[in-house]
Amino acid sequence: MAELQLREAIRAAMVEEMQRDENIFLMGEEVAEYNGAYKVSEGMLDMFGPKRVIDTPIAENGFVGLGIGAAMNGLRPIIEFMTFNFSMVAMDQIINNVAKIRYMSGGQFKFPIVLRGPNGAAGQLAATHNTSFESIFSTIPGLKIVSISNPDDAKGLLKSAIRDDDPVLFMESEKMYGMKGEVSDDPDYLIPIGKARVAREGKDVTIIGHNKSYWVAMKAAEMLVSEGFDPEVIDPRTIRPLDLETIIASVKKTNRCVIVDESNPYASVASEIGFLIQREAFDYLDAPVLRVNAKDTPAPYAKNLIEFYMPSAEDTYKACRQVLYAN
Amino acid sequence: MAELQLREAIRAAMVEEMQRDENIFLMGEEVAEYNGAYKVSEGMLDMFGPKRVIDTPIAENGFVGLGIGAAMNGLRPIIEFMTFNFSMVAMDQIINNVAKIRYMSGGQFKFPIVLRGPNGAAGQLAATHNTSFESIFSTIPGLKIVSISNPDDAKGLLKSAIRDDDPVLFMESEKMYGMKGEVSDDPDYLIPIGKARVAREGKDVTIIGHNKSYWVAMKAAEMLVSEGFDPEVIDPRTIRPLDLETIIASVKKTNRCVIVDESNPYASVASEIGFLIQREAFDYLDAPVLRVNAKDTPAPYAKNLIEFYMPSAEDTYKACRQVLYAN
Amino acid sequence: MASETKKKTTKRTTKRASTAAKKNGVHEQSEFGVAEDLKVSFNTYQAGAYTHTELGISEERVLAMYENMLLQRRFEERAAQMYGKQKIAGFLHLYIGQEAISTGTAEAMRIGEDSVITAYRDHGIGLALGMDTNACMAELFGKIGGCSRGKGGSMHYFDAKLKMMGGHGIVGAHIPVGTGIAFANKYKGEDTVSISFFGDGAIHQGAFHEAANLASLYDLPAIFVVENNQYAMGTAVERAAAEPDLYKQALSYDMTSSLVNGMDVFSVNKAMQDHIAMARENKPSLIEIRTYRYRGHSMSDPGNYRTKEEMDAKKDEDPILRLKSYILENKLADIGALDTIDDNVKAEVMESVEFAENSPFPDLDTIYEDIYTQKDYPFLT
Amino acid sequence: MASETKKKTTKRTTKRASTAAKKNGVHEQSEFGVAEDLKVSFNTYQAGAYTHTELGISEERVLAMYENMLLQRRFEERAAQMYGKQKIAGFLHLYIGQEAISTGTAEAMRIGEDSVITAYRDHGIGLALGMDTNACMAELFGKIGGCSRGKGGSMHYFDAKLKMMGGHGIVGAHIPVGTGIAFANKYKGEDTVSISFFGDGAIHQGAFHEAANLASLYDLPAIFVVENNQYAMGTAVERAAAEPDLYKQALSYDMTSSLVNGMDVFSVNKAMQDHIAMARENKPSLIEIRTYRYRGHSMSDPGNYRTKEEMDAKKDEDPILRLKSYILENKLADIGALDTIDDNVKAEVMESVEFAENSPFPDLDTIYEDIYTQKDYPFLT
Ligand SMILES: Cc1ncc(C[n+]2csc(CCOP(=O)(O)OP(=O)(O)O)c2C)c(N)n1
Ligand SMILES: Cc1ncc(C[n+]2csc(CCOP(=O)(O)OP(=O)(O)O)c2C)c(N)n1
Ligand SMILES: [Mg+2]
Ligand SMILES: [Mg+2]
Repeated sequence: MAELQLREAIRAAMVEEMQRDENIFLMGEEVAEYNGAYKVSEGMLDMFGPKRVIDTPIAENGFVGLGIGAAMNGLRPIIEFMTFNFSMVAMDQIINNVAKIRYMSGGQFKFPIVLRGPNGAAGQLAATHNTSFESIFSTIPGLKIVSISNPDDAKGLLKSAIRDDDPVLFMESEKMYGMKGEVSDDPDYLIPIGKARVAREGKDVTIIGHNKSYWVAMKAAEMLVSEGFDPEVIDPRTIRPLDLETIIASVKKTNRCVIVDESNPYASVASEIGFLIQREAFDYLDAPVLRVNAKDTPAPYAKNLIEFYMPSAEDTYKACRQVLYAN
Repeated sequence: MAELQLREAIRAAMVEEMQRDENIFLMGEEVAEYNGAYKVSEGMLDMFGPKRVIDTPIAENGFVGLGIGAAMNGLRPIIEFMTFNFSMVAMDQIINNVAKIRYMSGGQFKFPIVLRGPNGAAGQLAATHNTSFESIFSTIPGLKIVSISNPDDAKGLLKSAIRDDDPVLFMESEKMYGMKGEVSDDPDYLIPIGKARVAREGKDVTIIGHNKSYWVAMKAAEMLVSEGFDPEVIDPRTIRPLDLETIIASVKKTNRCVIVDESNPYASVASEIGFLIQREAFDYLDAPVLRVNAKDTPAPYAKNLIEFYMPSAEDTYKACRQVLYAN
Repeated sequence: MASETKKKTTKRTTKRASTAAKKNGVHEQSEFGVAEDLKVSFNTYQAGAYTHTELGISEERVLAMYENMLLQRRFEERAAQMYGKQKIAGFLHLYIGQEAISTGTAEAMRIGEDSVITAYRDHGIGLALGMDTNACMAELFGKIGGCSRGKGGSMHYFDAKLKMMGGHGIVGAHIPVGTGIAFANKYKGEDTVSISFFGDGAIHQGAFHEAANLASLYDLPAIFVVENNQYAMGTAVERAAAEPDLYKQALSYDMTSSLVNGMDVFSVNKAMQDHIAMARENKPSLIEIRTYRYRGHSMSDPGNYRTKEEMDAKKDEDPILRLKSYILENKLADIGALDTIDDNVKAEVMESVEFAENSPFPDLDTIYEDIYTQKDYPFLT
Repeated sequence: MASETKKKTTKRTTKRASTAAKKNGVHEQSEFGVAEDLKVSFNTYQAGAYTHTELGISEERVLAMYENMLLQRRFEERAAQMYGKQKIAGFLHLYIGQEAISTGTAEAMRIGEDSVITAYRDHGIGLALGMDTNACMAELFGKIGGCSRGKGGSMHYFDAKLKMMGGHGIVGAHIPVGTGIAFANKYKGEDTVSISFFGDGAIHQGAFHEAANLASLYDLPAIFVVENNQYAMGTAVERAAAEPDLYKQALSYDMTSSLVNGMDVFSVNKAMQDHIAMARENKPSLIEIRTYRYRGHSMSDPGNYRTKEEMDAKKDEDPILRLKSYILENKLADIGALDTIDDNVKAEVMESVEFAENSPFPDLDTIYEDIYTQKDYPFLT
C-alpha cells in the first residue's frame, strides 16, 4: 500500500498494465509531451516513448474512431478525453461504432478499449465545460461505464477496465485528481466491474452516490449520524452494469433511499436507480425514493450560482430527513 | 378537417407556417430536389424555391450548426434529419450550442429552430438505423422535445414548434408517415407544447406511451378492455417538458401505471416517468410502476429478432395485468 | 468514356522543398507571412491504359476476375429479386456498375492480411474478398447462417478472417475506424495496409477530414478511396461539393492522390498496386475513383434525378462488358467459356438462395449475444 | 520577422477555366478519369507593407487603434492579476500578443452590422468591437453586471447589439454557427458579413471542414480566419497539422485564401478590407493569420513547451510596440501623447475593476433564467 493522489493511482494503473501488455497504448490531447492537461500521464512519454504515448490534434471524432479501429485490429487503446465535455463531438463513434460493431458483426470483433477522462462539473467553467455525461452514455447497450470516487478504486477499476475485452468509459474528476489515499500495489489488483461498494453500513436510509457525489453522500451521512441516524452509503462504482443486487438488498434493509447524482435530473442515473428500486423493492419502501441532482439547467459561471447548481450535502441531508419523516 | 397522411400533416404545418413567415426555411439532405427521403417535403421546392427549401451535403454537424447560427441571426430554421440516427454526428451542436448559447449569453439570443425527422426503430434496419434518441436528448436542459403519434397532433404540434422561440426537437416515425387521420385545417391550429393528451379515460390502470408506443399502449388497452378492465391511456406528446400534472392526476385515480417506451431501458423516458410517479404519487400506488421498453441491446436485423426487440402490446398487456394483480 | 490517351501516371510533383523535408512528423513552414505558389500534378489512371500482362496478372486470374465481377452482379440481381419477394427487408444498396473497383482492389491486396472497410454498399467488396456466397445471402435473409449471424443484414457484412471489417451505416463514420486499423498494422510492425472505401457523399463529413489528417500526421499505411459514383442518393456530386474534383482534398493533408477511371478493372488494379506499395512504406494516400451506380440508391429509390440519356451512356461503360470484350479481343477465352462461367456463377447464387432459405432464423436468445464478451452481463428490463 | 518585401497581393490565380465557370453552385468536373495539373498562388499580406494612408485610415483612427490595442493589453494584464487574487476563476485565456488581429479586423468592419464569432480567447475581439469595459470585467468576476449576466465568464463574451456572437468553448464547434450567421445575412438580403475566428488547433476539427464546404457551396458572406498562434495548448502547429500551411486548406473548398502577418495591424486591416469586400459579394474565403500568444494557453499553463529564445524573439514583434514605433516615426503623435493614452486606458481598466467589485452576484433565482424564452417552463428536480 502506498499513499497516492488519485491522478497517480490512475497513472499507476496505466503504467503497470502497459508494462504487462505492449498492445496497450495511450492516446489523447496533450498526453505525451505536455505530460497531460491534468498531469495524469506525467512521465509516461519518457517511460514508453512516442510509439505508445501519443499526442493528437484536436479531433476527437477522428482519434476516438482511430482507437476503435485499433481495438478492432488487435490493440488495446486507452483514449483520454481532456474532459468528457469534448466527447460529444465523438458521440457518433461511441454510440454507433464502439457500442454496436461487435453486435452487427455477429460477435466477430471485440473492442478492448478504454475511453477515460474527467467527467462532471469542476467549478466555474460555465455551461459547456461542466456536464455530467453518465446519464447519456448509460442508456447505450454495448458500453460499460465506471465512475470512481477514490484513488484505490481508481487503480483497481482502471486495471480491470484495461483488461476488459469490452469497451469501458472510465470517468474521473478534475476536482479529485489531487485527492490522496492508500492504494494497493498488488500488480493484479483488480476491482470487478459491476460491483458496488457499501462504504458505510447502516440501517435507517440508503444513500447512493458515485464519483464526487459519493463524497456528498458521505457528508450528508455524517450530518445524519450526528443526529443519531444510522445511514448506509453505497458507491455504485459502476454505472453500467449497475449492481442492482447490492442496492436492492440495502433498501430492503433500510426501506428508504436517496440518490445523489451530479447529472441533470431528467432521465438520469438517479432516475434509473430510483425507478428500479420502486419496481424491485416496492413492498419494502417506507417513503418514496428521492434524488438530489444538479439543477435542471445548464451550468452557470458565477461562483454563487454554480455552487447552487450542484447537488449539496445539505440538500441530501434534507432529503434523507424527509424520507425518514424527521421533519 | 381533411383526412391526411401523417407526412402530409407535417408538410401542411411547414407549408402554412412558411407562407406566414418568410424567415422560416427548410434545410436537410434530399429535402428539395428529391422531394424528401420519405416524401415529407414533397412539392415544397416548387412552392418556395431553392432559397427556402435547401438540399445539403451529408454533413449534419455542419448544417445543424449552420441552422443554429441562422437562428441566432434572426431566422427560423427547420432542419430535417433524414433520421435522428444521423443526429449523433451533430450531438455536440445540439448539447453544447443550441441548448446552451442562450444561457451563456445571459439571454441575449434566442434559438427558434426546429430539428425534426423520424426517430426510433423502423423495421429491419439493424443497429445503427434503429435507435430511439429521446432518452438521450431529454436529459438536456435548454431543449424542448416533442414526439408525435398521429396526423392531427403532428400538425398542431409542429406549428407550435415552429412558432416557439426555443429550440424544439420534433420526433416523427418512418413507420407512421403513411398513417391517415383527420387533421384540422385551421391556420392557427396550435397544440400547446407541454400538454399531454388523455387518449382514453379509464380508472383501473394508466398506460403511457408516445410516438409508435402510443399505439402499442392502445392495443394493450383494447386487450384489457376485452377482459373487462378499464384502462386510461395517456400520450405525453411532449417529452420535455413533461406534463407531469396530467400523469400524476391519472395515477392518483388509477393507482397503477405501465409505461411503454421504445428507447433502451436504462435512464430512459420511462425511467424518468416511473421515478417521478413514485416520488409524486407514492401513497397512491397500489403496485410498482412497470415499464415496457425495447430490449437492453442494440437493434438486430433478423425479422424475428427485431420483433422480439420492440416493446409489444402483449408485454404491455401482461405488465398491466401484473400491476392489476390479475395473474 | 474519357479520352483514352496512352498510359500516363504522372507522379505528384508538388512538395515544396521545405515540405519534402518532413521528418518525424515535423514540417518546416512557409515563412511567417509569406505564402508560396503551388504547383501540383496528380496521378491519373485512365480506362484502356493497361494490359493484364503489364500488371502481372495471369490469364487465369483475368478469368477469375471476370468470374468474380459476374458473381457480384448475379448475386445482387438475385438479391433484388428476393427483396421483391420480401425474403429480404430493410435497406438493400446494390453495387451494380461498380464491380471493377472491388475486384480490381482485391486482386492487388494480400487478402487476409490487408484489410478493407466500407459503407453499407458492401456486397461487392465482400464477395471480391472471397466471403462465402451462402453466408452472404443468408445474412440478407436474416438467418443464423449469415456472415453476421443475421444481426447485420445487407449493410453489415463482416468477415474477420478475410479482414473484411464491415459494412457500416453511418455515412463517413467508418473512415476513422479504417485509420485506426492502419494504426494497428503499423504498431504491430506488419507491412499490411488498411483500405477505407467511401462515397462521394461521405467526403463532406468531418470524419474523413479528421482521419486523413491523422493518417498523414502519423504516417499510417492507410488508403482512402472515394468511390465517386456521381451521386449521394439523389444529390449529384457538384451539388454537394464546392470543389467536385475530390482528389484535390489530399493537398490539405500533404498526401499523394490519384484519379482513376473505375469502369476499367485494370486501371483500378494498377492504381491499387501503386497505392498499396506506397502504403506498405507508411505513406497514406487518397484515390478518387470515378464510377457509376446503375441502380437506385437503395431498393426504394426510383432514381428520377437522372436522365435516361445519362443512364444509357453509362451502360456502355459497363465494367463487366468491358472486361468481357477485353478477354474476347485478346483471346483469353472464347464466348462459350465465358457463358460457362456465367452459368456457374448463376448456379452458385441459386445455391446460396437455397442455403439462405434453409438456414434457420436465429434463436430469440441470441438477441443478447455478441454485445459484450462478458458471458453473464446483467441486461436490464 | 519575415522578410518584409514590398507590398504584394497576388490574387489567387488557380481556378481552372472549367471551375471558374461555376454558376449557381454547379461546377464542371475534370473529365472522367483525367486529373489536371494545378497552379495556385495565394495572397500574402506581409508586415510593414502598408501605410495608414494607403489603407484610408485617418491619423485620428490610428491613435484610436493604438488605444484600443492597449486597452486589450491592459485589461488582460489586470484580469490576470485579479485571477491571482481569486476574483476571477475557471479558465482565463489571454489574447496578449494577438491584438493586431482584433483591432485590425474591427477597423475594417461595419460594426453592429457585420458579425464576429470566436472561441474562448475572446476578450480582445470583444473590446475591439467596443464592448463595455465594465461589463467585460464584471463578467470575469461572475457578477450580474457582466456582459452575459455572470453566466458565461471569460470564455463567453456576447454582445447582441455589436453582433459579437460569442465566446465559445468547444474547439471548432462555433465555426458552423458562424457559417449560419452568414447564411442569415444573405437570406435577409443584407450585404453584411460574418467573420469566424478560430485557432490553428481548431482547424483539425471536422466542424471547420463541413462549414467551409457549406459556405462555398452556398456562396455565403463568410470569412474563416485561422489565428495561427503556433500552438494549441502545448502542441506546436506542425505536431498537429499534416500540412502546416493552413491557408492551403481553402483549395478543398474552392475558396480564395490569404496568408497574413498578424503582428502588423495594418497588414491585418488590409487583408480584412479585401476579404470583407469579397464577402460582401458572397465570396467566402479563408485567411490564415500568423501570430503569437505571449502568455500560457490559460492561467494554469506554465508554457514549458517553448524556449526562452523563441519567446524573446517574438517579443520583438509585439504588435503594440510596432504600432507605437510607426506612430512615432511618422510623427502622428509624440511620446507624451501616447503616454497619456496609456494612462487613460489604465484608468478605464481600474474603473472596470471597481465596477466589477461593486456589481452584485446574480440572485440565485437567475439560475433558471435565460434558458427558455418560455416564462413558465416547468423545471424538474
Ligand atoms: C450520417 C448519415 N447521414 C445520412 C445518412 C443517410 N444516407 C445513407 S447513404 C446516403 C448517401 C451516401 O452517398 P455516397 O457517400 O456518395 O455513397 P453511395 O451511396 O453513392 O455509395 C445517405 C445520405 C446516413 N446513413 N448517415
Ligand atoms: C472539442 C474540444 N477539445 C478539446 C478542448 C480543450 N482545449 C481548449 S483550448 C485547446 C487548444 C486550442 O488551440 P487553438 O485552436 O490553436 O486556439 P488557441 O488556444 O491557440 O487560441 C484545447 C485542446 C476543447 N475545448 N474542445
Ligand atoms: Mg455516391
Ligand atoms: Mg493556437
